[in-house]
Amino acid sequence: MNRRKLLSLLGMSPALLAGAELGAQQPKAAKSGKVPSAGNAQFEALNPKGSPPPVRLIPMAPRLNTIHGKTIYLVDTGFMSGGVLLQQMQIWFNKNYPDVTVVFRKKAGSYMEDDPPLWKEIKEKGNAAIMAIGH
Amino acid sequence: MGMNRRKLLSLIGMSPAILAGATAEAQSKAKNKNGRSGSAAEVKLTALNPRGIPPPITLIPMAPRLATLDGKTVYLVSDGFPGADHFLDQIANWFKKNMPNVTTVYRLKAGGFADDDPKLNAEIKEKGQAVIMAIGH
Amino acid sequence: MGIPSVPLVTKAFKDLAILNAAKRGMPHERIVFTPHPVWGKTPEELRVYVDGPDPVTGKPLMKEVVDGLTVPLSDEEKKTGIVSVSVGPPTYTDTAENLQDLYLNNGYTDFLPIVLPTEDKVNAMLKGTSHHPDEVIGKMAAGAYPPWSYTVRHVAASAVMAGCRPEYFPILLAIASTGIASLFSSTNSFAFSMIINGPIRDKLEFNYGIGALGPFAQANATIGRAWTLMSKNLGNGGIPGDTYLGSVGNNLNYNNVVIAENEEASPWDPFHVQRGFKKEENVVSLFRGLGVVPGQVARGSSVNTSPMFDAQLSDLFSTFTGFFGALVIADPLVAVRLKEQGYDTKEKLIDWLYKNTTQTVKDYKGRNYSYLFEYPQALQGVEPFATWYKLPDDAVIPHFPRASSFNIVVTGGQTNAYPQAANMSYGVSVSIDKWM
Amino acid sequence: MATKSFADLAKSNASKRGMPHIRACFTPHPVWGKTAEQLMAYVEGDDPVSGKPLMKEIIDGLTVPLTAEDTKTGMMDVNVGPPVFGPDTLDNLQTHFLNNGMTDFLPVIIPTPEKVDAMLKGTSHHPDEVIGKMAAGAFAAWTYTVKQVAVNAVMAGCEPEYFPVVLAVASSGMAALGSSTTSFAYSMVINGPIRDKLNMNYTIGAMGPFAQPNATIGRAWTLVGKNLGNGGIPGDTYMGSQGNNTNYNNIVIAENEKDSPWTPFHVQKGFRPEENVVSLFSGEDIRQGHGARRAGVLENPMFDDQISDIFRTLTSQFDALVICDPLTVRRLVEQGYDTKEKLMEWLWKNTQRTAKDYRDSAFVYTFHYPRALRGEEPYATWYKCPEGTLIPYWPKPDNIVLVVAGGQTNPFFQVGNLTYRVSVSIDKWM
Repeated sequence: MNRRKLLSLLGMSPALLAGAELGAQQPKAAKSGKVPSAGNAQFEALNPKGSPPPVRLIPMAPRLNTIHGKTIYLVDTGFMSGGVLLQQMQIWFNKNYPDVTVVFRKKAGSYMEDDPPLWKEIKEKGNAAIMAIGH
Repeated sequence: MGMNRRKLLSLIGMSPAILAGATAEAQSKAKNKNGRSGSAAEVKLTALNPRGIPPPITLIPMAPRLATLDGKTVYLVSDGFPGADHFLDQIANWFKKNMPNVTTVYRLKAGGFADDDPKLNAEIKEKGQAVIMAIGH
Repeated sequence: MGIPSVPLVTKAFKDLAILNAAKRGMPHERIVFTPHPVWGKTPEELRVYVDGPDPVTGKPLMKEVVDGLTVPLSDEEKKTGIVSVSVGPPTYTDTAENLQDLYLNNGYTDFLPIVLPTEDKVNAMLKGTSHHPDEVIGKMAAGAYPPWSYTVRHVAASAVMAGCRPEYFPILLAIASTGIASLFSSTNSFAFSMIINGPIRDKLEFNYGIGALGPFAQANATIGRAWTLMSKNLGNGGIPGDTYLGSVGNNLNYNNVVIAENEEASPWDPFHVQRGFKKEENVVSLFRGLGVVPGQVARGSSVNTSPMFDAQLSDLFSTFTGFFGALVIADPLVAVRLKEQGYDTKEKLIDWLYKNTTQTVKDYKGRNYSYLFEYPQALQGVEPFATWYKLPDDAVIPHFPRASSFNIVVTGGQTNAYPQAANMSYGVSVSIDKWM
Repeated sequence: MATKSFADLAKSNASKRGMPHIRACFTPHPVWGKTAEQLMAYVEGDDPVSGKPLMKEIIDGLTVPLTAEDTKTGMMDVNVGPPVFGPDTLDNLQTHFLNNGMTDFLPVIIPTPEKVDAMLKGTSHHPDEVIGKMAAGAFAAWTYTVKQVAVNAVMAGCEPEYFPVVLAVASSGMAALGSSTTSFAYSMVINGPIRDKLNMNYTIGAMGPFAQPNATIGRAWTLVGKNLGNGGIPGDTYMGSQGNNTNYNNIVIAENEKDSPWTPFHVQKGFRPEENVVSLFSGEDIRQGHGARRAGVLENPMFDDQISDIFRTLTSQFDALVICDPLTVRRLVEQGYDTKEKLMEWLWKNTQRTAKDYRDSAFVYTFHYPRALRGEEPYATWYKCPEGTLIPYWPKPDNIVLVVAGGQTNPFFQVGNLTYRVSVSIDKWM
């Protein structure tokens, strides 16, 4: 699903009515037309949805004009073989961007936990970060 | 499961007089709901009874009873469930103590507990006059 | 048999015993009850049972036994002839609300809201098949009872109630035609499952991706549910104490584990092709057993970076009873990984699992099921039980009697490489196309 | 950089956290189990979602200047549609609820104002009282009122008398249909006089579709999870690879206190016997005890042995919920376990395995190992001791919960690899 569809799904774009329906469940043609005799009585029904919190937008950090001469942190969140993938990326950088310094770090704690000391180190010594997430 | 026999039989539509519709008494906490308000809710619908077609039941007359057990041979038959043999031993002991001239014969029915055992049935018909069969767990 | 006899039944089966006798033609059979259970009691404890009262009537047990054999028959007890069984009026008319309560109280539902089977709705459902509404299509007994029969229209009523769309109807007719009920009566609490194969999976938008076994698609949800409603209404199943005796019950009876195979992402032949159907045929295959278990619980199931799913599945199956089969429910990621391990066909994996999932004869004999159901077969020379029961205690034997105890189906959304497994046996495969 | 299966999730999570235009890129899935050579091919290959070379996307992602959209700040409301649908026919409303992901794809009772008002009479709490927060994933918790819970209770088929139980469950904020690539199972145990007041079934077929309160209260938890916690959206807030069939009803267990010689579960948790309590569990699955080995002699089965044998197949990441038929309990009492605590103690002590098996078992590497590194016991010791050492499955006997339910037709038991989470008073919500 493209981003616009996904955002509308979440009700993020104010213009679109969301109701959180998914593309995969394409709205089937409402069974209009032949309506059973006793069934044409009209009813109202309440929306069962809860109240989602408003979203505080976070501006993205300004980009680098180039990665040459920069230091890039490769952060492994600890999922199985994630580190092996990033090591291959390190080899790629060494081959294709020899003047880019690559630092490999494993994030502490399980994959949902924060790691403030690591973020602090990246802010001080790094210019950019690539984080691997998944299975 | 405190239903008496009459209520149970009506449950499965056996007694012609009582219309059963397999209303399981235990489940039917007949809730009187028609008191609910709401104008559109008064619309009446007709819906089909979803039940299939139960087979008619052929009544089997019970075998005539014995005038007395004295001098008779009573077969004690287990369907094989664990503990049935021990239980029937106690029944045999009771007869030995209280009705000494009743002969008891213990037999384990062949096959799984739902299988028939024609060989045993034939033997009982030939040599026995009554049967006590243990079923359950 | 023509010989006066008295059934001695443990108290828990009171209603069942009376109803069963009645259904078989002897509504006034003289049944004597004992305390429950007998299993596990010492001879002394059972002596107390015999000397004590019948827990239902309160009268001395042995007096009832002797009277049962000697007190002359009443007229009722001599009656012959045929008694028809009534199931109530053909239709009910009331407000929607009252009909929901009536269907619930009459035991026609699974106690969840239904779509009321009005004439219009049933006729719309009947358009889902070319078969005539009055065609009698099967017989069903939810256990060792005289079976009920039913028509296409009867199946349509339960299909409407479950929330099915008319396009789903051929699948329900196929299931109903097998006469297999999803609420089978036993003191065990059985679970059932169905595998759907063929192009119909996409035509009806079955979910075989993320959440394949969960409540995420109308076809999966309503077709599984309909099987339970059919078992109640067409086979008279699911009446606690009468035609359902599962002591603890099984939560899977709500939906009956509907599995649409993810044929596109699977590296192997689809399940129905293994059973001799052509790939483009639409087929439903039914299973019966105890439940579904996730694979993460197997030993060695996470750490090493190259997971050995064959060893994990074998470890998982060693906790199953061999009385039922072993159905592998593999996520496509697991199937692809197994193929990389060398299992390029389902048959190869089945062969390995059969040979490598073993137990000692001592363990085998210690399992309840083998004594109750397989030991009698051993005595009659049925293999492999006859051989197994002759082997010494420390001999090692397969955990499952035959390779055909194993089956494999692929489903899931590939978000993680986890297998699931069901302690279930294959029953039958039925063409859906025949019922279009 | 996420693996392909998480494409939708990554974008929607970032949006919910405030960065809708984050420059995420994707590798093929899975990474787990692939060799170094295979992963190098991932790096040198294309992003399977965009079709462009992966490394080019990464470098562009770090260097291509931001757009105005990328730097926006401020708050953005999330819209969930109008408060009322219709007026329309019952059939069209049923289709609308289904197509907008508001159901479990089974028929619902249409929540008309009359029906919702009738449900609200089941509690003394004010309809607009906000009673909880719930997040299916690990973020963006939604809030909800008594009235919003009532709408879902009506849809599930609940009677007004059941409403306090549904409110108690909803107030816990614990989502059924929680999001993880593992397909979780959930269960609720209900104690107190309310079981009989509502005609709950705790005898024959206790866990099956045989009573309205058992069926509809369990189902309501799934609808609450979907509508009030925004859960159950495959690919977004539900990632369970294969799904769990128990999510339809969430394993509702009313304890059979009448036929049990042991203390009821809620009393073990400090509630008075006459209080009405619902206790919530989550974990992997529930299975039957038929596969147990050491069954003892058939005449008198050793159920302590059998339960311990089934425990052997569970993962330590989740605890054990054992459901015993009263006949099984009677046999266990004959074996000497006259209290639940005695059996919990024996089971905890006698269900052991090697440290190696523990470290190999699922999730332990992901969830226990980090805690071991921080020195948290018993995980630190379990990770230090030699591989062959025998260790218990769980930290203490309390990780084993015993509940009695069943109709005594046969001495059976079932075991759930489910962890006790919380108990909530139902009386509070009357």
